[in-house]
Amino acid sequence: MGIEALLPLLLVLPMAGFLITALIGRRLGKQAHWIPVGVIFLAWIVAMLAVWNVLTGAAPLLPGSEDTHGYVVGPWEWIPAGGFHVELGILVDPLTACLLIVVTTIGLLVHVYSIGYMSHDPGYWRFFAYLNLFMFSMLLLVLADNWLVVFVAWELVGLSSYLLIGFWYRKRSAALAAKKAFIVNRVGDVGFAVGIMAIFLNTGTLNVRESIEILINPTLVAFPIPVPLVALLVFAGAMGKSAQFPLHVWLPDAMEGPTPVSALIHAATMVNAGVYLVARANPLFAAAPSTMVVVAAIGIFTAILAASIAMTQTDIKRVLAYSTLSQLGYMFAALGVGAFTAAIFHLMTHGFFKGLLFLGSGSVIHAVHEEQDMRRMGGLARKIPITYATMLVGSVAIAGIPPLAGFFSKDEILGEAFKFGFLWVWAVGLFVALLTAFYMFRLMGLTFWGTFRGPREIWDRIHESPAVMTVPLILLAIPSVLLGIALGLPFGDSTIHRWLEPVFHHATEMLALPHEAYALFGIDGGLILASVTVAVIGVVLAWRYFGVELGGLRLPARPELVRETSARPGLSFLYRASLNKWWFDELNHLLFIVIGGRLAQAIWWFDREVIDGTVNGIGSSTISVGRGLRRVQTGRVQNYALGIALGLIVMAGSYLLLAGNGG
Amino acid sequence: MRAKLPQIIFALLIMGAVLGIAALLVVVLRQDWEDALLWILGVVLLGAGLLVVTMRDIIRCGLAMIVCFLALAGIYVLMGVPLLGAAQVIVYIGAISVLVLFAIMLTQTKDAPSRLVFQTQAGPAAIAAVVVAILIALAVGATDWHEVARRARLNTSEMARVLFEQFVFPFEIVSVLLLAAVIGGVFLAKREPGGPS
Amino acid sequence: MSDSLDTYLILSGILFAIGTFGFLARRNAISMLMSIELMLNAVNLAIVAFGLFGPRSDAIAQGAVFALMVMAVAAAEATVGLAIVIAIYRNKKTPLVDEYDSMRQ
Amino acid sequence: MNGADLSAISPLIAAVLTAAAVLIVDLVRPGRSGPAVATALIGLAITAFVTIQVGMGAPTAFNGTYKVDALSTFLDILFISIVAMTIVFAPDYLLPRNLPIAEFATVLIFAMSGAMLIAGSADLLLLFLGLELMVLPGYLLAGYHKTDSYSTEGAIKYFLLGSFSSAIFLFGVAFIWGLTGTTLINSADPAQPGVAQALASVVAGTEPLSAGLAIGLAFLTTGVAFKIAAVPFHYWTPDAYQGSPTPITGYLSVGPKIGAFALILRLFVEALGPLAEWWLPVMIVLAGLTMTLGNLVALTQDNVKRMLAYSSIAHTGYMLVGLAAYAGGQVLGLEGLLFYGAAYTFMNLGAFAVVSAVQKRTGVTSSLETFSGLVRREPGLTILMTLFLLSLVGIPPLAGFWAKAYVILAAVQAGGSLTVLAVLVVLNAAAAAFYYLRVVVYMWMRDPVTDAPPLTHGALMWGGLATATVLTLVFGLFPSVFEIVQHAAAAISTLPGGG
Amino acid sequence: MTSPFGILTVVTFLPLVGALVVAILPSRWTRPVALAFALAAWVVSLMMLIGYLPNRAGSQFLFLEAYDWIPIFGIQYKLGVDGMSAALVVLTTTLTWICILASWVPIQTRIKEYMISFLVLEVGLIGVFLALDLFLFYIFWEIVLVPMYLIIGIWGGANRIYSTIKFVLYTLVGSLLMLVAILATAFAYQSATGSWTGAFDLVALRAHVQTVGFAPALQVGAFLAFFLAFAIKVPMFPFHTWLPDAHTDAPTAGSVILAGVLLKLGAYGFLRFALPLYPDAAHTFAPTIIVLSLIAIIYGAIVALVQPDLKRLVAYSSVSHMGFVTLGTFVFTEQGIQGAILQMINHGLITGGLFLLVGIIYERTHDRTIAKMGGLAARMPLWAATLGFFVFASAGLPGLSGFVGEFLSLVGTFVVNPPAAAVATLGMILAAGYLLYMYGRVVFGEVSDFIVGLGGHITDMTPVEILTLVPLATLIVVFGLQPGLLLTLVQGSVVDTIGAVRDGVPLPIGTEVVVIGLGLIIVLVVVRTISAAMSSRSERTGVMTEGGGAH
Repeated sequence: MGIEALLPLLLVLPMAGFLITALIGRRLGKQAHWIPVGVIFLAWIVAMLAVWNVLTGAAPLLPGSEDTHGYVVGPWEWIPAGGFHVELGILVDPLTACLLIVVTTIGLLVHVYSIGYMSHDPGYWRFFAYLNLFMFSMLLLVLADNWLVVFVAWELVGLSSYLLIGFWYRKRSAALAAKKAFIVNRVGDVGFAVGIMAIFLNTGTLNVRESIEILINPTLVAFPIPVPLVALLVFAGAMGKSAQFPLHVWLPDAMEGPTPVSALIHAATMVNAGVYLVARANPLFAAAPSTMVVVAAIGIFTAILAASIAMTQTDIKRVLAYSTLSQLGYMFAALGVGAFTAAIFHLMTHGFFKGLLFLGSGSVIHAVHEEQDMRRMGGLARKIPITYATMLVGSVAIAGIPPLAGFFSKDEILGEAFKFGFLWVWAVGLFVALLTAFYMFRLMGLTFWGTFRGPREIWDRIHESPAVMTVPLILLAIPSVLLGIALGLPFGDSTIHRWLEPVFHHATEMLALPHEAYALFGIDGGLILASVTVAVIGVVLAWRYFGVELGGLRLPARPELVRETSARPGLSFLYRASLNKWWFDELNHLLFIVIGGRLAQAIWWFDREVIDGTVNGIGSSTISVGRGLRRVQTGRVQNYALGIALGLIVMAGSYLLLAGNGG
Repeated sequence: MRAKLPQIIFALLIMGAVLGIAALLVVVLRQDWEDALLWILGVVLLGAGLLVVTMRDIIRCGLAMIVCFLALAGIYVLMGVPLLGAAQVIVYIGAISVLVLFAIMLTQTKDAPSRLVFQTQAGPAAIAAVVVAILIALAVGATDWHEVARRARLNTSEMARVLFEQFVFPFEIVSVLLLAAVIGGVFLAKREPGGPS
Repeated sequence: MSDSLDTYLILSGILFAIGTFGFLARRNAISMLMSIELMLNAVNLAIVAFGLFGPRSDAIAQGAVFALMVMAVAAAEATVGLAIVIAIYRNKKTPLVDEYDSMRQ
Repeated sequence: MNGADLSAISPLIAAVLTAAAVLIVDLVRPGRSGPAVATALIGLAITAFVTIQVGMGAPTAFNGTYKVDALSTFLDILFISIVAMTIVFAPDYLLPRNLPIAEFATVLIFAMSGAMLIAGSADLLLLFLGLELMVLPGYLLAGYHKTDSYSTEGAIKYFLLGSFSSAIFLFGVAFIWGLTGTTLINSADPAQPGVAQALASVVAGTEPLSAGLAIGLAFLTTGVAFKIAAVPFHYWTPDAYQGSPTPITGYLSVGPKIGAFALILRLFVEALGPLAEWWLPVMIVLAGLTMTLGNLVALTQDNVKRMLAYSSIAHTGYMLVGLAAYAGGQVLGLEGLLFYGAAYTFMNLGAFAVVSAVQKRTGVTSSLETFSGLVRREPGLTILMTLFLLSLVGIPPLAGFWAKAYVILAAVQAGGSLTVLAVLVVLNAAAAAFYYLRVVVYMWMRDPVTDAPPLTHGALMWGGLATATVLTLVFGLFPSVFEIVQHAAAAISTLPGGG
Repeated sequence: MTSPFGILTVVTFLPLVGALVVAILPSRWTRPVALAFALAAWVVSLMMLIGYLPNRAGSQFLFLEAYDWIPIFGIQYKLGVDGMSAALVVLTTTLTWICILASWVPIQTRIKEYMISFLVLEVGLIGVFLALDLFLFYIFWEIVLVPMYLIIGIWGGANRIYSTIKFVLYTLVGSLLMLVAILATAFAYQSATGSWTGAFDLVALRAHVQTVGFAPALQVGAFLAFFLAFAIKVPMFPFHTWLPDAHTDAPTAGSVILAGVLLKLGAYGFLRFALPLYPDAAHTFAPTIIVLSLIAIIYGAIVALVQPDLKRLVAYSSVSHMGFVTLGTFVFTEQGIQGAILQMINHGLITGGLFLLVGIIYERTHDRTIAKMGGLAARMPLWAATLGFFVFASAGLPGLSGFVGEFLSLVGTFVVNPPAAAVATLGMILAAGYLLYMYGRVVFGEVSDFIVGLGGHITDMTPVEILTLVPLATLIVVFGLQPGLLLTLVQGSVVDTIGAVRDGVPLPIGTEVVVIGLGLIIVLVVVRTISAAMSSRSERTGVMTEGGGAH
């Protein structure tokens, strides 16, 4: 009973927090965080209650379903446009529950962290207002049971992302990054919007569950819009929000925003929305295997592309951003091969450890006085030990070293890709795992180990962040360590699989994936061994180039080796490509600013000169005809008279003609 | 005078030709003497008309116009409407021509006759006039006017009856018209005390 | 020849054309006025001629009266015209109409 | 001549007597404008009264050569209004220029009697005389500012060309007379058919029109086209209008024009109605040419009077559309023509009245610059001028709009090539908006070029303007106006084409 | 209604009374009296709306007032209201008082004429929405022209005379042709029924269309004339070039009312007159119009991207946004027409707000060049936030009203023509592009030198300015969250319009006509482009030459 009644609070609370803070936050000054943090805390409690009930099966069965537990609340009417009827309803099923865990928990921790991180910012209240707005939007996104409402939330998270990236609006780069994020997202959104229309056209409803049931109903084969196309359009939306190639360009730039924002939005929650969307629409994709291949291909390509770029970036947040891209690529690859559960699993684990890493990087940046360039860091482990420790946990987790969280989820992706026959996905993924381990420990080496390369006076003033920042780090480190064990075990019948099986079993059946018993000492064990091996290789390689100071294990950083390797003939091109992010920004600049701008200018010229010119030309030529005719009026009577006489003659001639023709 | 000799000879030649043709009409073609007279008067009418529009000296033009009007009066008499001929003489020669000559006197400046008699468009004007003439002539020739045999002369009482019974209203209107013209004409021609001389 | 309507009409037409020519070609306002008189005379000739050959019994009288009226109108016109000529001559000091072109276009 | 005849022409007599009375009053009180204007207006009021009284009876006089019907009554009243308003507007312009009112009013009323004569004529000779009586005073009036070279130049151009066209017209009349043997237009007596009956029997056969008739038609068409200032016989209009004293320009742009249209109605519609088949195409072409050329040239004018002169040409074109629609078989066309004439009268006279009021200060030209920032100096006049100009554009609900709508409706109804003409009308109306609104631009949106103090205008002026304004505003709003027009149009009972 | 004149007459002519009162009273009363009458009209319009709601039933027009006016042609004074017109009337009355309020301080010269113009304008606008007689409709339609002409021409910007003349001439060409079409339609009715009675009556004409129908030739001709008139007003590509000029040079309130209501006249005309009266012709030309709408959406947005002037940018965005209206209208689906109507109203609110905001900054800087702005968020935070709100509303952010209309028209299009809808959605991307570009340049970044140079003039919004924007923002949110309010209001009109136009059959148009027409257009465009490229000199100011010279 009660939980249903509480669920709307998940939306109402953050919205209320946003409105209140927006209206009176300025007056609250440095106390402005109480309301936003409070409402998110309350929302977290509600969410946890709901999640517990849903995942433990305490919640009732969903209407029309035999095995899925969850809640449906509402609906409330939104657009009653005759045949086009949109209602807002809340749906909490296991999938939503998984997302709720990530969103509310990390959201809460980021809120708390921000109290410290943003404490000196004049826009303190504004920041929290935006955060609450984001939380509202994100929760709406995962809770909504209607495609159009999802789309609404989709756009709203885009808006909050825009506001938060551009939070430091005086920075031109921040403003530009915000704009870029919104517009690139819009590109994907438009695909999604068309997809929604296609869904409506095909099914006549926009309710998520109803429409999917109709879409995958094998008795209805002749849809106006082919199902693969619909799936592709929905995927377009996912690509935008989750920054998949080629719409990935906005995410690294989004690091212009304050670091808590990067952690919350651009690592842990919003960028996962695409994954969530595809997972939510899993039967739709399952009904369109061709689209699935596209999803997998784009995912794995993004993974390797982003990983390759992350190898050489020097901005600590950008490394993490590209890492996020890469990990999102993994998730899409998982979705594409049909490993929906693995994707969600990785989403959750990644949410925690990437959130941790970002918050940690924020702590680092804070410590070194807003410096983000790792070339001016080094040896920070001694100065900021808590940050160091938690980030190390995160790095190990993302590198896929057992038994931390990342190992379980990543391994599951790679394993399932292999088992489902997507060897190429597996192979590339494995290589990406190596790169991941490498660039993460490159980051660790450059930041925490070795000697400080920045100015001396800064070194002296470096200190650990306040508890309000470090406690969230610690709290995030815990799931980074344990989540894999908690959800990923036992192998073959893990908790997460049991949770999500009701959501995905339909799709799995449709895809007719091979389902073999788990063989720890067979193929699966081999796969684990392979991924662990590459991870270790990556870590070791990173140690060799960038040093390590781990207990007794101490290696110096060897910049000369880096230079030498990067100058090696076969590698120098790759190095430059990586450094320049494969020139995507340049390409986009060329396409949209140079060529697009020229085109727009040309069209404007066309508008002025050809269209308006024609209009004005009609006007001015009319007037010049008038000027010409005016000359007939010479002022001389005889000329006039001659004109009259000629007129008389012409008229006589025409009358004679008319008369001859008998009228 | 010597210089004008060729012109005089030319004029005499034309007169001779006209009279000669008239005589020919009567004698050889056995036409009515009326025809001969009509021929002569017609030639005079048109010739004088041509002189009116072509002569350099405007006073001579005015005189030629009087000749022209006289010829027309003669034709009216020939046509059997002598009263109209009389009116023609009285109105056109007695009133209008005098008025015109008077105006000519008033407006002649010292350097007149002016440098050019004709407009630059005299050529096109001539062509237009010829075309008009041809058009009228062709139309006249090509049309059946349903005419009857030509009537005898119109006697004065008949004309008076028509004028004062059938056309009494137009007659009154003409008087109003003349009154209006006179009032306005007097106003316009009157010299203003302060106006230009 | 004098029994034919066409004779008179053609005579009238030619006189009309002569008047037209004069009106179109002459520069002097009074010359143009005289040309108009020629044209009106031409019309009068036609009117009388039509009366002479018209089918109605009273045609000749009607034609004559018609012509008489036209003469009166011509007189009125001449009055007005000459008054205007005199008035403009005072202003412009020239009787040449083609120099009256201060208003054009 | 008997009592019935006299009573039929009593409006004309009243008009002539009014003219005479003005002259006499001027002799008694020389140079005083007040009594002259008062006499003229009283006389005109009496004339109007008599006209309406006579119009009730619809008599015929002088053996059918003159008739009073609803059409002639309508037109007579219109002419009387035109002249009365002109007399009301004139003193503001004439008096500062030392021009006498009395002669002006006299000559104007003579012209009016000419127009009234045309309206009631059923005889070719009377029509010609009426025409002359209407236009001869017009020549005089154009040159009324006899010390002004523009005025006299306009007058002589008007006179010379007008006389030329009269001669042409008369030649055409002679041809018709010669062909039909009568000057009477309609006759009930089959033994003595009128012009219309004779021509009807001519075209009854299948034979083509005789050359003489064609030439006669050409001469007649040229003559009337000149009088209404249809292109390409319009050349006199701009010069005569620009040169004339402004109130007289106002009169010239409506009085002789509507008079000439009355001539067309009596001559072409009634007498030459049987030949409508032949003259209709010519009228259509004339209409198209007239409105288009008038508007095109008006676009480039920098002098308001000259611009209004060209615009007046364009309005002739619109009226010709009504005529053409009528000739094409739609009685709406005739109604539209009459309505247009009346509506045009008030708005155009109003516009000219404002121009002449602005020109009250001597030496002020009618160039556009004069109107710069007029709203600052003369807000009242500016608002009224704007109203008149908008009406000329054809903005609803002003009179000009209804007029255009009327003729367009008629043209659309007639169909065929007249639909094209209707489209041409609206395209022209749109182009015309440019030059009318240009004046509005100068008046409202520019700064004044002079700092001359505003002028005061007499009650007479304001009264006249108020009348014109009210009529412009409400002309189309009352159904009774349409009924009057319908009634007047019904006086010509048969459609020319329908026979 | 017992009184001789119903509420519709009152709401229509109340502003006229106001104009007369303003004219009579001395100048110091002008502003309050004008505002009072505008508010009074607003209240009456709300009463009308409230009275309408419980009584609405299907397509029925309510509060009908019909009096014979010119009986010999069947012209009536006939007013009536349905959901669509009720919504638009209330939009008009609301925007009018907002405009008057927004002009309170900026307009200091000839305030009396200004207010009179605005009130007369309101009469015309309301009349257009309420008239059920074609002739009456046309009269109101033209009445709108004059005050707008004065408003732009007298109180406008640098190039105001050129712009206002262009506006009037452009509109006049279309509307006069529409007059011919109206008369032709009436005559066709008259000749079919033998009576003028009802010849201009929309209801009677529609009944006639349902039973007998008009001849194809008339339909095509009249529809094209109506189309031209309405397309110019909307404005549809390629008849849009008057709009940027008019907007740029109009005073703020003029732009608001122009974008807010005047542009809606065309769309309203399509829905109320052109579609129901000539359904076959509408179907015949629908593909062309859809293509033009798509071009307008994309083209307007692209051109907006490179506009250096704030107002021009918003103006071109209007071209783009109104493209959705025409698109939704001419797909003849329920959602399409719903979307079109909603988009009309929402565009009025949003673009009205944008122009108000631009006007606020122009008041302070006397400049609208985007390049000169920057960092206004620091100087005018409230203004910046409000601008952000309207920018996102304009960009179609869900939750705000702009989204619903746009999306509905897209859905309506998608149902019958998926590719068209897909193309149209590109407009949403571009909208985000130009709006955020503008927003970023103006509001974000360091405070520009230009703004710094103006120093203390740059103050945040005044209470009056806030007051003008609050109603708009409120309505945007309300309609965004509860579009049902509007949708149920206009549902009757939608069903009615759909019912009237659905059964239209495309008339056969010879391929050769299409080919020749297309060929001509292409040749014309190519020739014009080449010649324009050759003489890169702009003829922009060539039309309005300086007058001068005496006689």
